[in-house]
Amino acid sequence: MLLNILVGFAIAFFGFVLQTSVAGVNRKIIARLQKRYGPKWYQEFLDIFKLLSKRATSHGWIFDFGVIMALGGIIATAMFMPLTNNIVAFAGYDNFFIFVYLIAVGMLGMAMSASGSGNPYASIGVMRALTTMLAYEVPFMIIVLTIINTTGFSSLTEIGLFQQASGNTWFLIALPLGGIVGILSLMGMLGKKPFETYIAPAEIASGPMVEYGGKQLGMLFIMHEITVFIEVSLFVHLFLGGAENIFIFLAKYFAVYTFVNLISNVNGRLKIDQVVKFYYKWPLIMAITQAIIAIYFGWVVSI
Amino acid sequence: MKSTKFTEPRKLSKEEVDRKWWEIGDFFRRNSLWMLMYCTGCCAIELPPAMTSAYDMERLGMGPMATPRQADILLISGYLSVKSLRRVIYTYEQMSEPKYVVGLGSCPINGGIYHDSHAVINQLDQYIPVDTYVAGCMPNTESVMNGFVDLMEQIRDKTAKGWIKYKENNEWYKKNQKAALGEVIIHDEFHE
Amino acid sequence: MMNSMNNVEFLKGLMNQNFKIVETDVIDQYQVSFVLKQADVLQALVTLRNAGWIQMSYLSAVDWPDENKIEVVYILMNWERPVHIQIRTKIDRNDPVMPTIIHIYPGAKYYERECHEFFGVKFPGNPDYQKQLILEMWDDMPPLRKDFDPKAYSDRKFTKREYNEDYLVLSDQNDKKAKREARKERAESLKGGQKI
Amino acid sequence: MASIEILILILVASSIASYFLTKLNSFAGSILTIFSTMFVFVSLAYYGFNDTLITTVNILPGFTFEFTYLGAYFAIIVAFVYSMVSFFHPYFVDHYKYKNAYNMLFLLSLAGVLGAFFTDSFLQLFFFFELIVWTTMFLIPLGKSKSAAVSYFGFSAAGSLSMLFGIFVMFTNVGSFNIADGLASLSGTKAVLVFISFLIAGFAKLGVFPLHIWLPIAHGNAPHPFSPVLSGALVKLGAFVAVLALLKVSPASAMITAISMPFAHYIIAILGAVSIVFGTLMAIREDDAKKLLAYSSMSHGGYIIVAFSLLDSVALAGGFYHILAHALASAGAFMAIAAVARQTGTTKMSELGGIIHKMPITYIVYLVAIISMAGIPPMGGFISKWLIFQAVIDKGLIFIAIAVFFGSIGSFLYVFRPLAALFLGQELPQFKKTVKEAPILMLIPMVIITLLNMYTGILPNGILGFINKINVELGFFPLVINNPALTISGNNGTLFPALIAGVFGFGVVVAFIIFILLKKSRQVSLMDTYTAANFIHSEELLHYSVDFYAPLERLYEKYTTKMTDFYDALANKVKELGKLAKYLFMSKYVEVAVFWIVAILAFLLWGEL
Repeated sequence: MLLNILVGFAIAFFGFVLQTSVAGVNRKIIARLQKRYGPKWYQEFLDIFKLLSKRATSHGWIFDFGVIMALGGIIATAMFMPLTNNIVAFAGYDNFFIFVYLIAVGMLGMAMSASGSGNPYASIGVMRALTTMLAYEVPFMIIVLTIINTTGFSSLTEIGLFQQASGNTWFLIALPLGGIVGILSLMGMLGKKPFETYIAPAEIASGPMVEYGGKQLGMLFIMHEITVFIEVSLFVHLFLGGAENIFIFLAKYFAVYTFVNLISNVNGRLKIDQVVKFYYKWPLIMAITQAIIAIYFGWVVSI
Repeated sequence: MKSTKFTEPRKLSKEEVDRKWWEIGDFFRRNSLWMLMYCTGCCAIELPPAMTSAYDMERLGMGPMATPRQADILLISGYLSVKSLRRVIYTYEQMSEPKYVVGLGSCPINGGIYHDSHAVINQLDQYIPVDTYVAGCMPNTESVMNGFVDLMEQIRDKTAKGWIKYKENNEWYKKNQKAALGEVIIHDEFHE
Repeated sequence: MMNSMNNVEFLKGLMNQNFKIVETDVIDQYQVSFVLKQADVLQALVTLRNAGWIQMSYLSAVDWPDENKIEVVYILMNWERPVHIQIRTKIDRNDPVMPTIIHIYPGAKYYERECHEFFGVKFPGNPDYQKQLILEMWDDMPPLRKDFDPKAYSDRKFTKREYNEDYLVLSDQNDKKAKREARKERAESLKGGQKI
Repeated sequence: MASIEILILILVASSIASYFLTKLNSFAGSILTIFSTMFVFVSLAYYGFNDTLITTVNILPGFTFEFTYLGAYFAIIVAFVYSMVSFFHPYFVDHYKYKNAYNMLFLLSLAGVLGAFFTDSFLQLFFFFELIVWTTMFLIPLGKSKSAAVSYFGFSAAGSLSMLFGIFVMFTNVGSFNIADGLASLSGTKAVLVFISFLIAGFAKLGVFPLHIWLPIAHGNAPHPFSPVLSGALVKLGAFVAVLALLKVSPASAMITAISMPFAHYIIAILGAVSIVFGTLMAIREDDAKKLLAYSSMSHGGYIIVAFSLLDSVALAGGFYHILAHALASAGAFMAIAAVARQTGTTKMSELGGIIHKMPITYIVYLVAIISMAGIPPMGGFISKWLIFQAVIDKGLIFIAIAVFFGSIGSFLYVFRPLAALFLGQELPQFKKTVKEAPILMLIPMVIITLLNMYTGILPNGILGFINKINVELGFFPLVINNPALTISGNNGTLFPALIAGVFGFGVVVAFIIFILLKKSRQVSLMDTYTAANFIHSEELLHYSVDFYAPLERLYEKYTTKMTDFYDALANKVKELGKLAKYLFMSKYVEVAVFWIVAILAFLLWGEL
């Protein structure tokens, strides 16, 4: 059991390193897209370690406790995440719902800490983050319901293996409407434009993060990187057929994150009620259509 | 000949360990400078070219930030009226340490074209410590970039010590602020 | 336009009929200025408000140190008849007191405070005309009076940077008066909306 | 050795004793309440888990009792909530006008609950039901509003009458009042009638759409210590009746093959789903913390109904576990709010702020309760929601899944609101001096409930083992639990709650180490926040607690009054009918009334004579 925990921690740490590097490379890609030179690929590491080295301000024990709870919850979630079919810390327990709900502990910790700072901008940001979550989660869960219902497993490795066993029929292709919903929901989860309403630096001064500086902000950055790792890996395992080995995982991971990032960089920002209306219109309709087609009629695209 | 015998490694004192850590921290700090831009003056117009594809500030690891808590640099672009000086001081005190101040243009240096105005202060470093000035009315973008590189070198050479000076000579700064502003923090019907 | 000229005529008729106008100045077809006695001002504002000039655009003052007067200016706007009206009245500079108009135009509350802050005009009747509005913790004479010397104030209040003599470029202070004269002349020449 | 009869008699006796004792000394009376409820709970739990409760009747004439695991499970939960809440009595009863009656009625209603869960005959069930309704009806108006009791009584009476109707229909069909035999041998349209009428009773008691109107009114206005009982314990009576109807009656209805569910049960599940969505949306826009929790009770009632109507052993176990988890979570949350209300005198979120600085333990209690309520691990709510999700996904119920997921995410929104508005933020000046942490006797039950919330989330297998007995008793498969390994197997996956909790603990430890190793932060006050460099000196201006979810609320606030409007219109119609009756019968002329009575009698006896 101790070994498993160490493996899990290694996965969480690997996720942090991976996502931080990928994010740095993506900053470079976006810079090239905008005809700029762009920062160093390890810029994100510099940012995080700089923040950790600064002397922060604290607004009382709940402010600190929330940050610890947020980072702890996210590390715990990442520890369950399978990387490939074989590299998984707790085989058999990488249940989909653990990711969705254990991530929520981290989110709750962050929301609590942000509200505990007493800044109204932070509360507005938290409100918007929770509202966005209410928006993107329902269509996403319907698609995941379809996937679990089709495969009969809720374990991520099993879902990945199922897709590999059926001749690499990824659910992105097998459930085409569902794949689109998955990408849209992933953008909402990652807080990418046009759904980055809850960060909105020019409008509500970066929302929940408004009062953080120094080590608390650094820890929240680490938390954010691991969260992105979890969400993108979820997508890889659910829709892209998991990974047989670590290189396939890296390739898929990089492709998904870069694709989403590229889309987001040509978009503006929606208002929060527009976000809710958007997700409860087309993605939800598509998700329900896909679910009815796949579950009740059994029509799944196969190559 | 040197002794090959195992010598006890010299025990580093706490100050030395701290200094080592501080140097490592300085490496990160100078490569990732986040700015809070106080753009009340005309010099702010030089920042868009500095940030976008013409000069691309991001390749130095610099970027704009939303709040003083997250920022490392307080960038004062242009003249400061008495009213905005209060806010600048308040903002500066909210920033997390270490923190640096960069003054753009001639107004923070000596008042510039507003040197005889009743509403504009003349010399910013009387009220908060300034690490780098970029002269010019307005300074062109190259000099703005040059100013930032200067600041990085100062951080490397450990001469960017404005925030320590502010802590050590706090009384002197407070006295100057009081002389120019009366009170820094005001409490009236618009500030309840 | 016929209509707009009619507006000016209508306005002139209205004012001349009710008040003793010291001076009327039709700047152009959209701007008219009346100089009134201090005692008539409130009545004139009431009349104009009833006639449709419902918007109080601005309230300010002009300092005339040579005449020892301060001229209070009210600028009104009517959205039906597009004419800006300036109601001007000169009051004593040593003790400038003007009754408040917040009962006629409630929005004037803040203009009166500003006017008091910058020119020292008192507005009895406005409950908080003495409170600070724009200048925070001001400790000198009202700064827009002509005899206020901003340079002296700045020198006294804000520390100056010390330079070596060699670097200093001293501007000719005497130039300023000539410049001011020239500016005045130019302003005169621009009156009426067209360059002569 | 404990007999149900003895326990009920003890409760009745101590209720009478506490009536007089409270008259002499309210503190002593309340202590008696604590002891008697604790005694009842302990003996129930001990003998109930060991199957050694005695059901023979020696003293009470005409009563018969039967031990079922189902009844025992409900009775233990309810008695637990009662015994925990009774710790609040010493601090609250003095505020009420009839404090002796308060203690007496409290104990009497517990006696009613015990009887209802252990009886084997429907007539007795009805009797105990009425006992509970009448006792609680007099308890509720001791709080803020008298009209709350009216609406509570109205819906409860409708439910009771509907149940009575069902009982009589069943009696004409089967010829027996026995619960087990009676329901099982029902058939044909009579079964449908009984099904519907029992469900109306269950819905009215559980506060499920469309019979939910009384819930926020009664919960919000009930005395502060009674709200946890209402929400955590008494609404579960409705779940009990719903279980009887949904699982024991099999009305003739078409099978929907795609989802392998009877049509009738699917309709009920849809009603449960509507209740989840409706309760969530209403809770999001509520300003009173107690009413917010009341709407959340409605939403959780919807979960319970959905779980029972799926006719799936995993969902069934999830439903039963949800009853426990929600009882604990909602009791914890309501008790925390009650503690705050006692110290500050209000439950409106817009009037409160920064209570955490003075009441940190209450805050932790509330935090753990809402984590469980939102279904986040490692608390009990996660286990039950996971089990329900398993069944919903396995059956492929898309539309119910929308509601279930929506309610689950929506619950983050509404439970976070009291946390932010009431506990966090700037400490308002009016509470700076007066507020302090709740007294120790109030903290004891709150801490116990908090620990249990965690226990149910980390080590659920002991309780799930008991639930398995209920599953078997009701004719379903037991849930697959692996006891030494502490895992639970659902339809499509395995859950290891202890591992999740352990890993979470590990993560928090890692984060804590990172935190403690880094440079110490500078402490600043909550007024020293980023305000775009503006100087703000008063706490209210910085505390954001009014209209928290305004942009979201704006999307649906037009539709929120539809149901209340409907019931208002119905109430008006009933009033008019009453006026007509009054006009006919209560007029000055006795002859007119006699004429109508004779006429109606003649009409009723038309065919008989």
